[in-house]
Amino acid sequence: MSNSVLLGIGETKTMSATPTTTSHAAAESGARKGEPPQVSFDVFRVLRDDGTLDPATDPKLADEHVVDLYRSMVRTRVIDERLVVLQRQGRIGFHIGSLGEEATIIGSAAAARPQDWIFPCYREFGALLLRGMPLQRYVDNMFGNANDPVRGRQMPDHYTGRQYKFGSVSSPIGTQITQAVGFAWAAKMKKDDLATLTYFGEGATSSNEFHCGMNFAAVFKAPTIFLCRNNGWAISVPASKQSASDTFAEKAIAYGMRGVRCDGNDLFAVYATVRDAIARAAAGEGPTLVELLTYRLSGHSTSDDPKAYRKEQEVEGWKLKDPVVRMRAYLQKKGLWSEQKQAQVEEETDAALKACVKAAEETPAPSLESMFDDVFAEMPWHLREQRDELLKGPRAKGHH
Amino acid sequence: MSNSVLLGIGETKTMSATPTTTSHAAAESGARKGEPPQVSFDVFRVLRDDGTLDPATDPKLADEHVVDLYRSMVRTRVIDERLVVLQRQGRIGFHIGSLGEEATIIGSAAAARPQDWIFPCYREFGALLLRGMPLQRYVDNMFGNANDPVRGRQMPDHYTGRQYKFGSVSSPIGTQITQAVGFAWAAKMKKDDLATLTYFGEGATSSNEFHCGMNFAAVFKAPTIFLCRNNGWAISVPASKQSASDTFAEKAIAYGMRGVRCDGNDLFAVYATVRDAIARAAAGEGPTLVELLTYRLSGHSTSDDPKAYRKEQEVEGWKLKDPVVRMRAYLQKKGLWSEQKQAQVEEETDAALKACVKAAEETPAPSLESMFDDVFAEMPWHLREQRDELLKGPRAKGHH
Amino acid sequence: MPQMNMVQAINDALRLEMRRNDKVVILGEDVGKVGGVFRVTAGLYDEFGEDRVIDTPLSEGGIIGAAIGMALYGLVPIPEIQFADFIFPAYDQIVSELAKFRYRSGGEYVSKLVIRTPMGGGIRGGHYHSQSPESQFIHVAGLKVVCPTNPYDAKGLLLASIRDPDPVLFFEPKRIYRAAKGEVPEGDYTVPLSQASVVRPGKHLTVISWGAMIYEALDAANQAAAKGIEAEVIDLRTLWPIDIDTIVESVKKTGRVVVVHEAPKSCGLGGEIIAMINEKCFTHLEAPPVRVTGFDTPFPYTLELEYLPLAHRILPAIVETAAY
Amino acid sequence: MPQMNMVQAINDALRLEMRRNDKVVILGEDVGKVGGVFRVTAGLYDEFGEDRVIDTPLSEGGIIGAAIGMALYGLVPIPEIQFADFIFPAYDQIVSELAKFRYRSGGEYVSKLVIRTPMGGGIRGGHYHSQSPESQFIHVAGLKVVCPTNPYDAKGLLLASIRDPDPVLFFEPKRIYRAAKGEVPEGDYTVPLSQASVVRPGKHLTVISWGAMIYEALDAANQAAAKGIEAEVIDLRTLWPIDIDTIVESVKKTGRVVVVHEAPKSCGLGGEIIAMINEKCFTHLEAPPVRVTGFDTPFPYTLELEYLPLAHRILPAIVETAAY
Ligand SMILES: Cc1ncc(C[n+]2csc(CCOP(=O)(O)OP(=O)(O)O)c2C)c(N)n1
Ligand SMILES: Cc1ncc(C[n+]2csc(CCOP(=O)(O)OP(=O)(O)O)c2C)c(N)n1
Ligand SMILES: [Mg+2]
Ligand SMILES: [Mg+2]
Repeated sequence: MSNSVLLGIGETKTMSATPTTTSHAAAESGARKGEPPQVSFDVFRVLRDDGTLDPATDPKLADEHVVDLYRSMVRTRVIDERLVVLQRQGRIGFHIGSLGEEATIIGSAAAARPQDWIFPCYREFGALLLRGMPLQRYVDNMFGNANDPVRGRQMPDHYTGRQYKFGSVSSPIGTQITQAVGFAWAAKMKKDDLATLTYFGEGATSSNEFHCGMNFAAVFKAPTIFLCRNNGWAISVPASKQSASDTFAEKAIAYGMRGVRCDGNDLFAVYATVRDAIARAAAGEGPTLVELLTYRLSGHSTSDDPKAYRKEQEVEGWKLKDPVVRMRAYLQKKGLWSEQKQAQVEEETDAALKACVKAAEETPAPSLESMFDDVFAEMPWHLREQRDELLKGPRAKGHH
Repeated sequence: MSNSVLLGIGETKTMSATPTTTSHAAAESGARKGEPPQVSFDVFRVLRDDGTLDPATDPKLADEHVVDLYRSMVRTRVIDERLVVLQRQGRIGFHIGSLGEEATIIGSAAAARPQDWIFPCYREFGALLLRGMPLQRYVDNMFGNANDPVRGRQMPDHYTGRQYKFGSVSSPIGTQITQAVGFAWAAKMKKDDLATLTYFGEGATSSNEFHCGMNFAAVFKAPTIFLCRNNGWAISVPASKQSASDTFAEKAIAYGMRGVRCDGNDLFAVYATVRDAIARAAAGEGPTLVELLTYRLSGHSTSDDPKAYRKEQEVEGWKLKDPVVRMRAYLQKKGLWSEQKQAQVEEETDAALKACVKAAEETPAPSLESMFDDVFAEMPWHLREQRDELLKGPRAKGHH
Repeated sequence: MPQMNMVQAINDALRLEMRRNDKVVILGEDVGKVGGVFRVTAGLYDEFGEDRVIDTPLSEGGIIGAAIGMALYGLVPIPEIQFADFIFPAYDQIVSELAKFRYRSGGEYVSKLVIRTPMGGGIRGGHYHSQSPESQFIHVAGLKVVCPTNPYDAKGLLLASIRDPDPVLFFEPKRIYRAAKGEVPEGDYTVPLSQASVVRPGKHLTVISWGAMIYEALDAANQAAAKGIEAEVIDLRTLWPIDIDTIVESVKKTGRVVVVHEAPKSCGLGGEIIAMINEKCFTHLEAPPVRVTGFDTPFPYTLELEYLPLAHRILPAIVETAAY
Repeated sequence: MPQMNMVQAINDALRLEMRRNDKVVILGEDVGKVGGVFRVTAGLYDEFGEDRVIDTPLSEGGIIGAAIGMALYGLVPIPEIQFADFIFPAYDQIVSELAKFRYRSGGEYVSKLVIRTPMGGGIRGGHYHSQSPESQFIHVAGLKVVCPTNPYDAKGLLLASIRDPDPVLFFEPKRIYRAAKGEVPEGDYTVPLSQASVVRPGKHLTVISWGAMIYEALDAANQAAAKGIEAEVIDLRTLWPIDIDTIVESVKKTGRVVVVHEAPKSCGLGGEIIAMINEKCFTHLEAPPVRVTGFDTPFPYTLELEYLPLAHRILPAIVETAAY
């Protein structure tokens, strides 16, 4: 990827892959299988620099809805900031958040219909909360305690939320992508009207899984929306070294899939793009790859210090495009928001989080026995033996 | 892939991926890293239907050279046909050949410079022989005898030819692709002027390896030529079900790589395309993906009966485009070839092969001890023990 | 009862379950129109259509990744990997995802599927059409591993595998795909998982094996009988979770053990079985447990009959262990 | 002699060999500019430039596949896999290609490289930043597997691994990356592969282990000594090919064995070691060999100290085995 201009400086050229076709299954004549894939290198935008919406692209959301989504973005940010502090204090082991990427996550999850399923990467706790997961359960996951939905088995931010139609986070990059495709494909077979949304970073486009998932989705027209959060970095590796292509959206061409680019720091643009992609998928028009241009304002995770590999100047440039700041300016201009409301939602979130943290810290660790559950549906003899041996033996120092 | 028209019916539209760029490493301004990738959906041709060469694209090979290459094509075909018979007779266990794809293999290997290395798939014995491997060694490989360069350890057609700058065939699809990239990249680091050619079928474009190899080659500008023999089928799966893209060449766009399509049954076109791609790579302009449009006239291998999944009609259509027949017509028209010469090369090949087969059949199987060599550079204790135990024990029934 | 070979019995099981349960789908390379390179899925495409018997692109990672997603949705996918040797492009999905789904999601998600794949040597397949990678999956918690040795078991174990709540790797010994024949009941029945079968009773020594090597073990046992050694032969049938009771009971009786498997010796399941026997019935051992296995080399082509642990190699192990 | 921790010692070895041999190149995710997520390659990018210390795209398959190609060309690549848990997208290249190159090409081609990767638990990494997959590689013929436990060995074994003619997996126990400190000679030296080290002599019992668990084994052995049990502790250092002589010699002396490893028990290297001991010195065994290992579950987060085979679990095994 080349690094040339600031996001938002007018981009106009589009391209659609509509070559004529030469094929070779000569005797099987016939027309093209479907519409040619369309890939746009325009960056789709709604929220303009002057804080108004482009009427041509405005998804026309009700004001209340917009305010709600903004609240979600703020909540996500406050939680992020507070969790970093908790990690620094040694009270949680790890956090990986979405600072600067809130619009990509809230905008897309908001555009999903209730029946659509989300296959997360690891920065999407905001989407999980938007879907209705109680904050307490999320915090329990951060502490890995007995109430953690994953029973303290995985690292913090490896949440799950089946009842919220939200998948199970795992660390290996990209594995959720093919799974999201299989899930959507199965639904299509069963003629169920649902799509899947799967999130991943631009680094993940280099993974085996991206390739397999894109290809299967396109061949079998699985209703999956591929949400590539291009946040500029894969830990210390810049997007420009991840791929020699000019954009990540154009990777769709290789698969005969529709691809679009979207300002990921513009909640309206994300919403409209994803809503449109879902509508197409639902209409049987197949999957879409969405490149969401955004920026990771924080380190990769609490384990990372980005100063070692990127310039403060670059970060400062992107702070001017902060999606939360942009939304707030828009809402204030429209008279839908105030300092006071801002303070209120921040305080409320902080208070709620504090209470959850307190409760989480008071909750015991998962039981020893639970370590042996759920490997199989029924516990086989060897696990029963290992469990019993552990239970009758001494405890580790520092045992929870 | 859509299946619309017979190969060769005029295709004209081209496309180059030259979008403007939007990027996001905002603070790092700067120009594009290189030239935009160019992908042509034209099918590059030289040899016209009337048996003459298109002067605009003619690579201008000396007549003798052309005759020589044609001889290679014929030899390849004769060997192919005879090996199938040997397999039917139960004298060899397996054969996987290149019937109908001779121009893709001979044309490309001929275009390689002496210093270039070939990373084969499994249909490229013609290239190995062209590179100077004695026929006897190839036949020894088919019999897995003591003189087999791979010491009878692999199936037939899993040859190797290091001194001919020719890689080691293995069965897993696609693994040679990333290796070819690493090899070329290493040479580039060492400022050695060489390129690698790697062969694979269109089915292999779905493999993890294709994705990894294409991406690394493009990012690191490794001088690798990706030769995709699009022969219409991956065993029983048609190219149209392998990918939803219109061509395989356009997959290059996803990687910011140059991609071209070429009539794979036209030796001149293959030669010119590959020669050009090598020249670009050598000039530091990076890798090229070449889609060679061809057709597998035989079954996938001797284990396969294509009647179960494809129509004779389709095969008949492609026989009209037989690369050997087309070359012969061209040469005869130019007065460079005759019935007599044809009979001679066929007979010579047949005779040479018969002699090699006889010698191969008379050669014993590899020694029992040899089974334990080459696992490591020096044999560790556990292999010495296993070897000695085997040697002192009884022989298997049917032992070679 | 009809006579069937392994291929027919597996095909029969697939057909039966697909008729019974419309959630069952098959996907893989060449499984559809042509019915698989070994014809195991023959006729299913015609009966159930391309939505349930799916020819996929050439991508094991895609096949398994998508199948896991389908299973999360509630289907019961039966992906086929054309040869077990080609399962490795999907290894990450299997060991990192499939095996851990129930555990890592606190029981919320289950990815229930059955991966079918032909394994083992004996068809002159060389390095890449002959391997037996079972231990590379058993080591990973969360997977069940099954390997039938005859048509009756093949059908019954496959039906049990499909209905079992956990992911199963179903390894089919291709050497005996057509050679192993037997009576197979029409209609529905299952052979329970994790139950080994004593295919030959004996009192002097226990031979433990699975897959195609069972016939070699039996052959060697019969030859040993001529020398007065009565070997008990155990067909594991399910490799994991293993039927420890049947093993321990036999070893307690015989005190002598020979384990036979095609896979390379080091870190194969054979070593694990011996370690378990040490843990469970050490004091009953009257001779050192012995392994007769594939060698620690890649699988060779020309010398495959010397590589495989066939009867001629098992017999001396039996005789020596019995005489120890 | 300078004091170093494991990270520094490995870094020192890499720097030394890169200065000595311009064929050595490093590649991987985040290994360049930032010097690796554990800082093992810190400073090398600055010294050797981006052509020899290469930040790659996020693709383990690409890293290993390309590294194999580089090695065929004659370079000596040292790819880093960020965590051993993420090696599986490259598993096919490692087991199907890297391991078999010399063999399958009749000795024509050799792909000599060293894969470095942090392994094991102890950093609260949960399922995917804690695993110890050594047996999944040992089972595959053609790979050497090394695992150092202290800075001196780390440097010497890494230098030996780089110069060894065969491909090596070099597993670095990350729990002790910084905790294990010691004197490390400046300049060149090697610690030979396939030689275990007796890190504590003893006569009553043999404890065999590797990686971070060596310190736990020693801790337990010291506690046992207070009870009058003198355990000999063997640090394998090279896991494969294993130093069978040191093991057998010790077991012949003690007659009692405890194997300790972090990886899950079933089909781990521990089982293989016990099977080998059975084969080599059965008659010397005075008690059933015992394993203290990770459990057959995915690696847990909160309960990781209960999952790991730490001293508190090793001690009872020593005491019981000694008393058997
Ligand atoms: C298979 C695999 N390799 C390496 C890692 C280590 N790792 C975790 S996140 C990450 C970078 C991801 O970058 P990107 O896909 O752009 O997502 P982002 O973190 O920027 O959202 C890496 C290398 C991993 N988790 N899985
Ligand atoms: C990883 C892997 N999966 C499956 C196979 C079995 N297989 C061998 S060749 C082949 C089809 C290859 O098709 P294509 O890439 O188009 O090459 P072609 O044979 O047509 O030249 C398949 C599926 C394999 N060898 N390796
Ligand atoms: Mg990123
Ligand atoms: Mg093909």
